[in-house]
Amino acid sequence: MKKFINKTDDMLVESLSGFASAHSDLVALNLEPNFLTRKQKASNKVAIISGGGSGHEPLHAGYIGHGMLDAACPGHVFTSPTPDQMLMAAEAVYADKGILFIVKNYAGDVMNFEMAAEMLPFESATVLTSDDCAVINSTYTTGRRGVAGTVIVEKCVGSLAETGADLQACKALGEKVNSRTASMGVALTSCTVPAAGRPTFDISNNELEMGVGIHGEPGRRREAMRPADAIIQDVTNAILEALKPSQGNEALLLINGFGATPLMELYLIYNTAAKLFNQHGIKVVRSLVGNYTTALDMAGASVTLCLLDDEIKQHWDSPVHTPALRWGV
Amino acid sequence: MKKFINKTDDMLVESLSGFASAHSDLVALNLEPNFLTRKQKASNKVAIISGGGSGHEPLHAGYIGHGMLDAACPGHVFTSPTPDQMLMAAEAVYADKGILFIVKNYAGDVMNFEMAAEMLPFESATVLTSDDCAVINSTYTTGRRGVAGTVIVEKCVGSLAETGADLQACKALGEKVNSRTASMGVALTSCTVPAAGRPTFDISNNELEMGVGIHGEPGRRREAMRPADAIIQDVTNAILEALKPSQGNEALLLINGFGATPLMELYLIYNTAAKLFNQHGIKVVRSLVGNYTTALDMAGASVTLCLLDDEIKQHWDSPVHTPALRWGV
Amino acid sequence: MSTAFILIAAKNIRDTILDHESELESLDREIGDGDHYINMKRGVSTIVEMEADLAGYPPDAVLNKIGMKLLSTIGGASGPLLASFFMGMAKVLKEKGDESTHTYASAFAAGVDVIRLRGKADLGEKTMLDVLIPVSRQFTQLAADNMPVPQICTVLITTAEQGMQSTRDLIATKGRAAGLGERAIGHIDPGAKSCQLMIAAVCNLLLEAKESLG
Amino acid sequence: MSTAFILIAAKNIRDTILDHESELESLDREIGDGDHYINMKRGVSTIVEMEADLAGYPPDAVLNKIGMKLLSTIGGASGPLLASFFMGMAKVLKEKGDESTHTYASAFAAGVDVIRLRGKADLGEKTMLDVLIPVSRQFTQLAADNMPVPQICTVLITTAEQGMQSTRDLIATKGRAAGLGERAIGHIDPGAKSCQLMIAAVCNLLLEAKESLG
Ligand SMILES: Nc1ncnc2c1ncn2[C@@H]1O[C@H](COP(=O)(O)OP(=O)(O)O)[C@@H](O)[C@H]1O
Ligand SMILES: Nc1ncnc2c1ncn2[C@@H]1O[C@H](COP(=O)(O)OP(=O)(O)O)[C@@H](O)[C@H]1O
Ligand SMILES: [Mg+2]
Ligand SMILES: [Mg+2]
Ligand SMILES: [Mg+2]
Ligand SMILES: [Mg+2]
Repeated sequence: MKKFINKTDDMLVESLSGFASAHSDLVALNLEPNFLTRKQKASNKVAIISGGGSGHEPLHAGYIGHGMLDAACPGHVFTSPTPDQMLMAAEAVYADKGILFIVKNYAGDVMNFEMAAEMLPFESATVLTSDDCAVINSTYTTGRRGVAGTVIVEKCVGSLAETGADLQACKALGEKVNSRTASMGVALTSCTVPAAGRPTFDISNNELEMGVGIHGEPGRRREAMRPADAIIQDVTNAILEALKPSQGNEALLLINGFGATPLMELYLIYNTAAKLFNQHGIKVVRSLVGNYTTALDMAGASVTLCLLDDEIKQHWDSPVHTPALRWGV
Repeated sequence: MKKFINKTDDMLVESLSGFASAHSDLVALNLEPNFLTRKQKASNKVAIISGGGSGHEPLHAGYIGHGMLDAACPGHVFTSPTPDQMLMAAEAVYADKGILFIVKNYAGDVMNFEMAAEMLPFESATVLTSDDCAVINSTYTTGRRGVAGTVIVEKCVGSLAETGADLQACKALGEKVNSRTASMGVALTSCTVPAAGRPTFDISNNELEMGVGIHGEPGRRREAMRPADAIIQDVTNAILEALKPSQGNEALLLINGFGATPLMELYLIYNTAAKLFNQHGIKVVRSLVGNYTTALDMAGASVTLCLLDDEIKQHWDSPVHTPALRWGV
Repeated sequence: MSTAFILIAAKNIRDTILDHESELESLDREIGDGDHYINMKRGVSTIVEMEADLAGYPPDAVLNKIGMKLLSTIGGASGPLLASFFMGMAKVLKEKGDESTHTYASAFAAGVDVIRLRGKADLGEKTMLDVLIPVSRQFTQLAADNMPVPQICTVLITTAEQGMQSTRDLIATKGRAAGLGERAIGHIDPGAKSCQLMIAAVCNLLLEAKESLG
Repeated sequence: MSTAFILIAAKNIRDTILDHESELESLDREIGDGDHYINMKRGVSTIVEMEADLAGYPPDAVLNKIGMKLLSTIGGASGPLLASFFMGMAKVLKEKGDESTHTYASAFAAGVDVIRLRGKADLGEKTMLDVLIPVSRQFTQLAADNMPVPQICTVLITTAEQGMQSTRDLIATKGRAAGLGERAIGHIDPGAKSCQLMIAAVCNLLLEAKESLG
């Protein structure tokens, strides 16, 4: 394992400190328990809090700011944060209209946020994101995992909250966006959890993991390396199967890098994915290409399609001012 | 080599097509010869054109748009573009006030842009960027290489050009920014040029390349892997030696990922670098952390410091609207 | 079971977990995300560091404090579950107000029930419950039979081991491995392994000490 | 040297470059950026593909078109330099209007001079010029001595080889290796290698063909 770190135990705090200092105009950092909030506390709105294991940067702290999150609770690498973080963060950003937690659907995250919600002295609601369609819904699963589509949920819900909408409306929009969003990822290499010091999984030089999770969880299958077009065709097919869009549906296409895949390849993937969706009658009218929900140093990428309607489009387009997403301001 | 590609020969065009289609609101792509321009041609301003080998994305095409470049000419991977590209791009974006080429200081880029400038039917000037202080200026060198500091030059010059400033003023600002900017990079792994199919250099699991170039060119020395603080101390010292800043100097600190280094590590580097510069009396008042000038899939990062004055600060802060840098709009 | 015993047991648990670093790490890398060992290590080490703060309290308060601390140190799926377990145990101990083997058996069962509720999971889903539920049932039965503590311990060590081994051939339907389908087969669940280790650590300590629960 | 000969030579050059893929690639990986082989391949392949378009033109026009084409296909440092070389040669051929060995020698020298100007480089800087300058000097001398073409070719093959080898022990002061200082020592310059290969390809063809330049 070669990484820019000092001690694995200090890595998270050092990285959070760097983040907070690089973006000191936008965010403030609290340590022990660890959470980040907007620099300027918002007033009279639903406070949106997300969080999860670290290693997915810029998720979630990178999305703190006007039009998106009020706070984020980073856990250790790939480990869900603990309820004390959520409680303190909620205390810091509560703005008289309740707390909305946006939580990726993993047992650990769900339970920790659930316990926080139970202890919370404020009204709260939770949106679980579960856009990863690699996990086929069946009797064998507790449901799908939350992956890159979470960014779209956070953006739209954040936008709605800014208008003064109430907790239930925010939750409803989050669930709508989540239900219209599907993602699937492909890994070319494993990630390496710093504290573990070695790759999470072994993968040979001519294999790929189809449907990999953002923690390196195994996906649908291990298979032989193929040309990008063939790989992406399987990915877009899985997404189409999950979403069953109708002809002429407008969509947002997000090509997300897992951390070690260069932009040049991500744009190549975009090119293929956009063409394939287009062949299925989908109009890609919004795009996002880059590292938005990473898996440490994994080489790989995911494709996310979100079926737009006027409401979602409006909230996607509205101004946002965060370290990792910014427009209109 | 595992990459998301179909055929290495098609990779560049497929990636450019994806880029142009993902950002069709901002840029337009011409193929054969390959160049990209703003979607909306600007009028009555110096047209800023940059370019260079591909593989450094988002440099340069990612910086096309209001407040930055008018056009970019992408060469093959790590290979400078050819004069016909610059000539056609200039023709497309010429806006009555001359053409300014921003060129990274590599023999190939310099010569190709020079030949284009000689053939150009318009008035033109060139700013050579040479911020890489890994290459110690001595009788042995033709000068330093242009690396991530190029982004800062492009941002500031682009801003000035937007005000209607003339060619010489734009060139002068570019040269000023360049002279106040120094960078140094560290590689933990090599990059792999797709057409070559294997890593440009061999590096063992406990080594790093100090002062590496953005094409994988050897740097100052190969050395044993060390904690991040120790590595970054050498880097910041080299930068301080190159810039010799005075106490209290305000600065922009850019931590640039080479393509395969996660944001979590880049922020950790930021944390260390900012502290070290601060200890030398430098006030870091502007920051940029992310993949801005990459080296394909290289794991590694560079630190860039730009000594600000009021003029540079103003042009850095001014609105910019490009695929890869956006604020104020 | 005195507070002093709990504190010694905490050390034993920590040592056992640390001794099984590579095994726990591998298991979670195979069908999870690779952090289970680190999560457990963080939790059990913190408890041992709390020793001085816990020493003055009765067992139920100690277990409750351990639960609270685990809740804010482990994280992940195992954090809230193990925390719930200790808090659930503490509640029964406090209510019953005695320290008989029966009380410990029902406290253990209550702890397991909180895990079931929190995790919405049951036997056969390839989780820590495949160790905890059989152990709890066995414990309740043997306590009802008034079997002496050392014998109970010997049986529970085996029950835990069998439960842990049983996860190998299961398809996971809860937790991070739930997405894997058939691919989870052949791998032991990391949480089941660490629970088996912790149970063995405590039982072995009791066997050595020949100390009774009552 | 007829247009027909130039077109055959272009094929020979392409084949030679393609035959040395791994060597050229390695050299530029060692002290450059690894693209020199690909750049050269792109250039020489395109020229061969142009065959039909070139066939009807006199040698000077053909060389000029080759130069123009290389300029827009090779890129990098070698592109404008090699392009300049052919355009420089073409200019002299056109001016002199004859195809004597002397004319070719001075055309070659003119081509090399354009490279020097364009690259602001000279002998001993670890570039292609360490092959081209000695070859050009030798060629001029031998042409002045009226040595027959086959003998000239034999000598030039050796001169090019020596020039190429000489770059091994040089510190680079131009081009991408210029930043390396001492670390460039021990590596042959890729541009020098490809120039040596191209010169050898043409000379060998002339030797085989026993065809005179004049
Ligand atoms: N719903 C659940 N009920 C019971 N145990 C569970 C549940 N979900 C996960 N677990 C247990 O948690 C273990 C994983 O813990 P850990 O790796 O620390 O957390 P995470 O899965 O969040 O990375 C699993 O091996 C399993 O035994
Ligand atoms: N200034 C120069 N003068 C002469 N030759 C040069 C000069 N700069 C570079 N070269 C030659 O170009 C070769 C490199 O070509 P190539 O790899 O195709 O381009 P790049 O260096 O741009 O990647 C070097 O090996 C050297 O022979
Ligand atoms: Mg985890
Ligand atoms: Mg090159
Ligand atoms: Mg885990
Ligand atoms: Mg090269």
